[in-house]
Amino acid sequence: MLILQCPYCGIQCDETELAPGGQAHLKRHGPGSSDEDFEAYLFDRDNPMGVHFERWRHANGCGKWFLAARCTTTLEVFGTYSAQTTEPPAEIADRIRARRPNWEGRT
Amino acid sequence: MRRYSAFAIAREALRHHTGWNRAWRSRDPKKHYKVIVIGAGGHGLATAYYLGKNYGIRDIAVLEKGWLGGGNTGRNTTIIRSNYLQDPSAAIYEKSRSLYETFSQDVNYNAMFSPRGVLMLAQTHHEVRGYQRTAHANALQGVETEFVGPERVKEIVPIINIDGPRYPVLGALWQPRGGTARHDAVAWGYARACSGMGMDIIQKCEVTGVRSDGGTVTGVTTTKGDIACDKLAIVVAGHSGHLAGMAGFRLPIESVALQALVSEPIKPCMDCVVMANTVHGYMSQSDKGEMVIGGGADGYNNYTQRGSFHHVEETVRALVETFPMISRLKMMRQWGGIVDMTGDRSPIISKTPLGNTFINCGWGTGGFKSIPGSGWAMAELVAKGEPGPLAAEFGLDRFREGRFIDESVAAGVAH
Amino acid sequence: MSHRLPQGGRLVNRDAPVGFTFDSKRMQGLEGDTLASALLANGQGIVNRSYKYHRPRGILASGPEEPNALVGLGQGKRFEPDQRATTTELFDGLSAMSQNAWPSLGFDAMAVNQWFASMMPAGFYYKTFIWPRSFWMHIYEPVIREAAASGLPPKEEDCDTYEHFHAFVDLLIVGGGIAGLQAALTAGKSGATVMLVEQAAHWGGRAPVDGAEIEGQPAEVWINETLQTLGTMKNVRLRTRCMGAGVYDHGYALAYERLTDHAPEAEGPRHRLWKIRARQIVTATGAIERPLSFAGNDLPGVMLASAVRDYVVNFGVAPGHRTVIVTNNDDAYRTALTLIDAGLEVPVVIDVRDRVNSPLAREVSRRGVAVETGAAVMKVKGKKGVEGVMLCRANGTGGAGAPVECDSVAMSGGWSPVVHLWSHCGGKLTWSDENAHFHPDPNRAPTGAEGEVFVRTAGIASGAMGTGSVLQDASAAGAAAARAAGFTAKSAAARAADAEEAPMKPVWVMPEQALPELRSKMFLDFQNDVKVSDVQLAAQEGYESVELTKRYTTLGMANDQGKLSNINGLAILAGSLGAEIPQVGTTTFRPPYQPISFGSIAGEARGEIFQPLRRTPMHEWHEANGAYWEPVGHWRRPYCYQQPGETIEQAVQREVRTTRASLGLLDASTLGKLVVKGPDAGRFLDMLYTNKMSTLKPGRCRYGLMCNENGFLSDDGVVARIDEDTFLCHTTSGGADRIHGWMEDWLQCEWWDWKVYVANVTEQCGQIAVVGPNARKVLERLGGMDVSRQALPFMGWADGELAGTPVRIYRISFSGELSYEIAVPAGRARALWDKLFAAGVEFGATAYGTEALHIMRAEKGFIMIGDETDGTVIPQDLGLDWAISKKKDDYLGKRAQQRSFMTSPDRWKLVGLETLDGSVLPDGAYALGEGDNANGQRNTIGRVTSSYHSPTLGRGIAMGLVKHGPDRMGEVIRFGKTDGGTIEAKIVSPVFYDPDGEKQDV
Amino acid sequence: MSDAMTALNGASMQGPVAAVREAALQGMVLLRGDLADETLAAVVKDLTGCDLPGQREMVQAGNTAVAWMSPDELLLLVPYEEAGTTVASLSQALEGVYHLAVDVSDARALFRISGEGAREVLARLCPVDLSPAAFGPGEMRRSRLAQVPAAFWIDETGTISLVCFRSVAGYAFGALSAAAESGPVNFL
Repeated sequence: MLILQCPYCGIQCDETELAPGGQAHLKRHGPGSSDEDFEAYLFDRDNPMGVHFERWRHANGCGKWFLAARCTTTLEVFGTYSAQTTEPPAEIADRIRARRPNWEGRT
Repeated sequence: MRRYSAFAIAREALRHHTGWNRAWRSRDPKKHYKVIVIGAGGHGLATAYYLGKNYGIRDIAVLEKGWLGGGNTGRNTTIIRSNYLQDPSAAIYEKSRSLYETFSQDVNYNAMFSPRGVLMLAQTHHEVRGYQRTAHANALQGVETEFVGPERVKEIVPIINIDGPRYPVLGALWQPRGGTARHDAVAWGYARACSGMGMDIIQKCEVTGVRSDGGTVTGVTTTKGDIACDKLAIVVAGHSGHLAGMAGFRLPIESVALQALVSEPIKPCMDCVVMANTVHGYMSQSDKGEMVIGGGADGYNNYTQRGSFHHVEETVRALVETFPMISRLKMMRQWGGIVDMTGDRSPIISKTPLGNTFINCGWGTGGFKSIPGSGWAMAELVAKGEPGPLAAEFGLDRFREGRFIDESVAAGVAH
Repeated sequence: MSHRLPQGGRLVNRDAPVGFTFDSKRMQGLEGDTLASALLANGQGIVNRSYKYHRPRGILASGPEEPNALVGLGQGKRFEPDQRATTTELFDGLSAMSQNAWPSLGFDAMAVNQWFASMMPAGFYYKTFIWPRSFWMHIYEPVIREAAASGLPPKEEDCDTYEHFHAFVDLLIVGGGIAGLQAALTAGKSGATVMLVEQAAHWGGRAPVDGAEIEGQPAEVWINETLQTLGTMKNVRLRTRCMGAGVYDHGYALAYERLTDHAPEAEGPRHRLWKIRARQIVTATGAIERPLSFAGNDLPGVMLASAVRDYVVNFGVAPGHRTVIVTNNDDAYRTALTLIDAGLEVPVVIDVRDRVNSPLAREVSRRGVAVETGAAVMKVKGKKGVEGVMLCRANGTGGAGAPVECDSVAMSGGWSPVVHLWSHCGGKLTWSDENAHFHPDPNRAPTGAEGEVFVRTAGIASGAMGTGSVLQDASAAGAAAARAAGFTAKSAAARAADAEEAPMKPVWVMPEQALPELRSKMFLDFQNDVKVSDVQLAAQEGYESVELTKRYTTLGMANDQGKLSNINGLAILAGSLGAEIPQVGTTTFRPPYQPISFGSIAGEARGEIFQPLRRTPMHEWHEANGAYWEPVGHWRRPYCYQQPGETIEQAVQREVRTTRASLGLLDASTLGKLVVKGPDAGRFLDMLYTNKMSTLKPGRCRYGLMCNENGFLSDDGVVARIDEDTFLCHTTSGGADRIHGWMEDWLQCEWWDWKVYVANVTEQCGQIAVVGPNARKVLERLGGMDVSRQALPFMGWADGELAGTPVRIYRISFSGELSYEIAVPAGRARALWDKLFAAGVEFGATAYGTEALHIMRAEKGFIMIGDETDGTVIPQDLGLDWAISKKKDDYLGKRAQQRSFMTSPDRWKLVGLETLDGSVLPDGAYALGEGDNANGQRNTIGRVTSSYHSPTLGRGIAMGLVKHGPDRMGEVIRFGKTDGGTIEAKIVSPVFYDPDGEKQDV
Repeated sequence: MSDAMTALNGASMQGPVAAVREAALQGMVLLRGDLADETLAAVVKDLTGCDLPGQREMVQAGNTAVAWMSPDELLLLVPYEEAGTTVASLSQALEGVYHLAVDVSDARALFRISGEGAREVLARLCPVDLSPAAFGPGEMRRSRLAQVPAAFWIDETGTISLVCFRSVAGYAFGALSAAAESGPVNFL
């Protein structure tokens, strides 16, 4: 039963106040994109045993989407951050490296 | 290999069962095998078994990082059915179901397949129409199903509450030859049979790398040393993405936790499997008497084999409403398994970008019921290098073409 | 023979007798008894029969680890199977039934199984019952199912209620023994909020029974003082009858409070399930004594030494007159002393250790009890109860053995810490050779959201054995947890000494060289009848992993989940494999620690509040007017309104006819309504809909389609442009929340620089569709605004008033008739609905439900999301190309629709279908193609998506998707029926009624 | 506005230590916009007499109040009759300022939970720390009530006000009543 802090309203959310939204930082490919890129956009997913970036919506709360960096094997949370970004912020990356020295960064 | 029978037991009883030999041989890996199967779960062992039985390939090693059948094969709710909507699904699940019918005799190991019937409740008008459609499809697919009314439902499962205040039972899709089997025994039976054919089943042997040359697989590196092979079959359920990474390709898969639980054992009170998809819960009773219960999967990637309790809560809530008599029964044990979910929630049985390397994964919540059929189709793919009719539609290429096999379109969710 | 002692019993009130029945036999116990102690006091030796061999079984333990004494408790609406006698508090009128015995406990027919025991070794059922095939399900399995399990299924519906409670604390401490109390005391002083839970009805755990001394006084004194101190602390909460059931990720824990099990008639919920979020969890869960493995160790009268002590000290009950004690450690000597003090006989203490010279042993000898060292029990004599034991040397095969008369045996194989809660969330264990048990490894503790350690153990649960060490360890754990939770705490433990004890000697089989004869009578798992020989067989056959052994033999898989059998079992396994116990490892510990009721998990969600039920403002009217309900999501919508004597079909046909002929009213309030506003609103909707919405003129409406990124149709509805930068989007019923989330997703996560705000105003307005040739007339009767064709043309909308009520009216039609959809503030919707009906009387107005709605839209060839679409259908399949803008270079789903499979000419496309004889096509039927596919399945070329009897046309009409359908107008194709037959239908236009749309645009 | 009705017509129940009743019609206006914008702050102050609330805060002034719902969303509580005019004046005053104001008075149901057991009634149904230390007057908390979204606040007298969607008013009242039926837990 996860607890994630909503970066928008500051609440330490119980998992049941949230709705999971899958992998974060996907780049949308629309008309004009190659079949490969479009397939990757819809279906190719990171599925790491370890650090993962994902989307959550504070559905039973302020209604905002936010992003989280989490470990899929220990469920440790490295931090949550705004959805209005294409890359994890530096402080999140630093916190991950501090706790997972051999993390190779996002694949 | 000594045959199992009542007479064998009687004979052994006289000498305190000291004469039984190992169900499967244990040995260190050879340097080379014709085929290496990674994963000694039901699907991996079935693949090896049918490679031997249908194609005479017996120079096979089945590598298992943990213990035999220790993944989802030993953690599921043992439901076997084939009342699927789409042709490709119905074909492979029905093949599987029919192989289960004769499993115990084929491998001389009693897996207790028990076609006691599977009942999928329709509790909204939309579900009624969905299941009527499935019944029509099944009629043309050679899958024996029938849409039955509430009275018949009550006949089949007297403990069910067909006129609950919220979701009265409007009918159900009934598959009389669906049922359950003893999950561990499926893995054990295949393992014993494979061993009997001279294959090596090597436990506590973790694959740490896939070796290739010029785009074609040459072998694997493991915690028990390097092993060469001509062909490689990856059949590792929840860890498929991980293994695919080693082989240098990616999969349209996410791994999530799926939970199940059992009640304390009680005397028989329910003779078939009941699935209530509107309210998200399903239940059957094991031969030991436990009510075996499952529900929905977590919505986030998770490798812990622990799920979130609110899913258990939602499931139990639904079943207490559907079967009021279980309210005073007690949950004895809950657990989780890792299931891999594909983009269309249907499995992948496919060639891969790496030559002579094949993958079988993405069974999601349908893993156990498909074991024999999956093994049968995978064996054909590995042996011939090309998919046969059963596997043809389950290739990786379908995601690029948008040619999905979507079962969620029938009112039911797959379990 | 067990009986009540003339004095003693710290937990019972001798002045308060309590009447109860067991197997319908009237018995008497005392207030404070457990059902188990009361049964013993009444001399009830046999309480159950075992699963497999139906051997007679008696009470073995005194707590939750009890494997034998499971009874059916209560009756009727309060009947509950598998209730543990040892954790059931006695109450007046309690009625218990033994399980698994027929006709009676004393004589059980199935006991013949024992004669065939040798035919039923571990996993025997995997090796037989194979032929003939059909026999498994029809002959063998039913017998096995009947024989297995013991509890009876409840027959009636539970009459009790249950509830949940969410608690947030700094520390959750599980276990109210001296360790838990000490930990709570230390942590409490730090100011941290502490919740201390104890599964039993009383505090203090074993210490008082074991005669522990704290601060120089009997433990009981310290326990009471500590409880008083804790009681005065504002930040500490104490709860008894509340079991720590499970530990989950991120500090989540479940506690199971049994509020009225001890007083079933009391007011209020029966169980309360606590959902706790704790910064830190301390498990002070104590330890469980292990049985010893000797032949006949399962006979009634053989009991754990600590349990014997409990019954004497706590309840003043003697398990026997003459008790032989067999042990591998010092603790059992306390039982000897307790029995002697109670005036009972102890003929001999049988100790496997070669020499014992400890204060406890010396004291026992001083009291004149023979102590046989290096000795063992070869077997227990007796059929339905202990009649004596055969004494033999511990090493060796046992030989003949020397008889010792006795009527009960107290055994002790050493103590195993209760590590369940520690292990639930990933805590690892380490093996102690000194105590021959697994205990938590503090270096591999469960970690929480921050990667921090969040579970600690206290006292014996940590592996600390003496009273002094227990208090030290517990205080340290309490302090450490408080500090980890952000408080300043320092450990200060109560003073106590560790009793001087000689080392224990792990012995897993007794005697060590016992032959198969004996080994097949040594029980490991009492409930599942798993014996030493079974585990050895599993190893021999290659089921070497502890998980495989467990599954093959069913060791530890019964109600007690192996609390007594696990360690003994895997020690035997290790022995058989020639491995060390730590190498073999343990099976996984899973929640709950003890079984918890399903009722408590469901909580308040029963009956009417099982799930949210969404009601429209007109719900009561529908209810009062014969509505036959249809669940749509969580909404309830009338499927139709049955008038007296009408069938559902008749009602539906009437509603359609009346509406088409004159006037019908539909409660359309469930339609989703989303306000989309901002400078970029038009641009945004152009991306969400396949059509172009930015060109829509204020005051006008347009039907739009939404697809997901996979190209599939996901929702549809009418969009009205309110002003330059404001739109109102209608969604399908129940689609509002989904589409609202969908819009927010794109605005927040993809186009966050676009200036668009969305608000879900679905429930602000009730919506009433006034439909039929007389629709305009009835609105004019109400008056207030101009609803003429000129003022309010088809596909237009206007704000105004009807009969003094502010409304917004949309001229849109889903039926093909003249139609006004009136949006009115929800609080006033019912009033307007009533007014419309009053005014509609002269036109014979009818209310109509969802089925009439469906029929009328089908007559018009309008698609329905969920009927014509199923998540695999793209707009192009439905001939909706006119609603797909060619001008836009992008919209959600556009790229997907360019993939090869989506552009294939062979996709099934929407057509109308008519049977030749006017009958109704079966809904969901498939159109037959030529021959079979490679898997032997009949080829299909299409399917029916909607099918109705049209009252307007007086025959069956259907819509369907057919391969090349639109090019095959007039062709006749065949559909399969579930009975194997076929039915023919002609391909026609999907628009069956008023193809030119004259009726709606008047 | 004579014929306007609440969802449950003022249903109420009295439990051993807490009472639940549906409140009378309450004007509610949802305002989305840039909360850092001075004009917006000024307009809100001018209309309601309330300063802009900070994160999760609720500011009260006589019979009006303003609650922080999300970083770009406020809920204005005004007399039911004034909701319409409030929206109108907002739109007028914020002409040219990027915002959204809608009347949601009829889209909601409002309950009052009173009595010493009020906090424990909610604690049975919401995954929220309702201890006085964690939740007090001046905070607007959004969460779930059993299976539906809800928002609630507590006043100085310990009475809790809870808002949910109108369509689930019956469910919410049922769940609150079930919780209020049972006695004190003596935990909070």
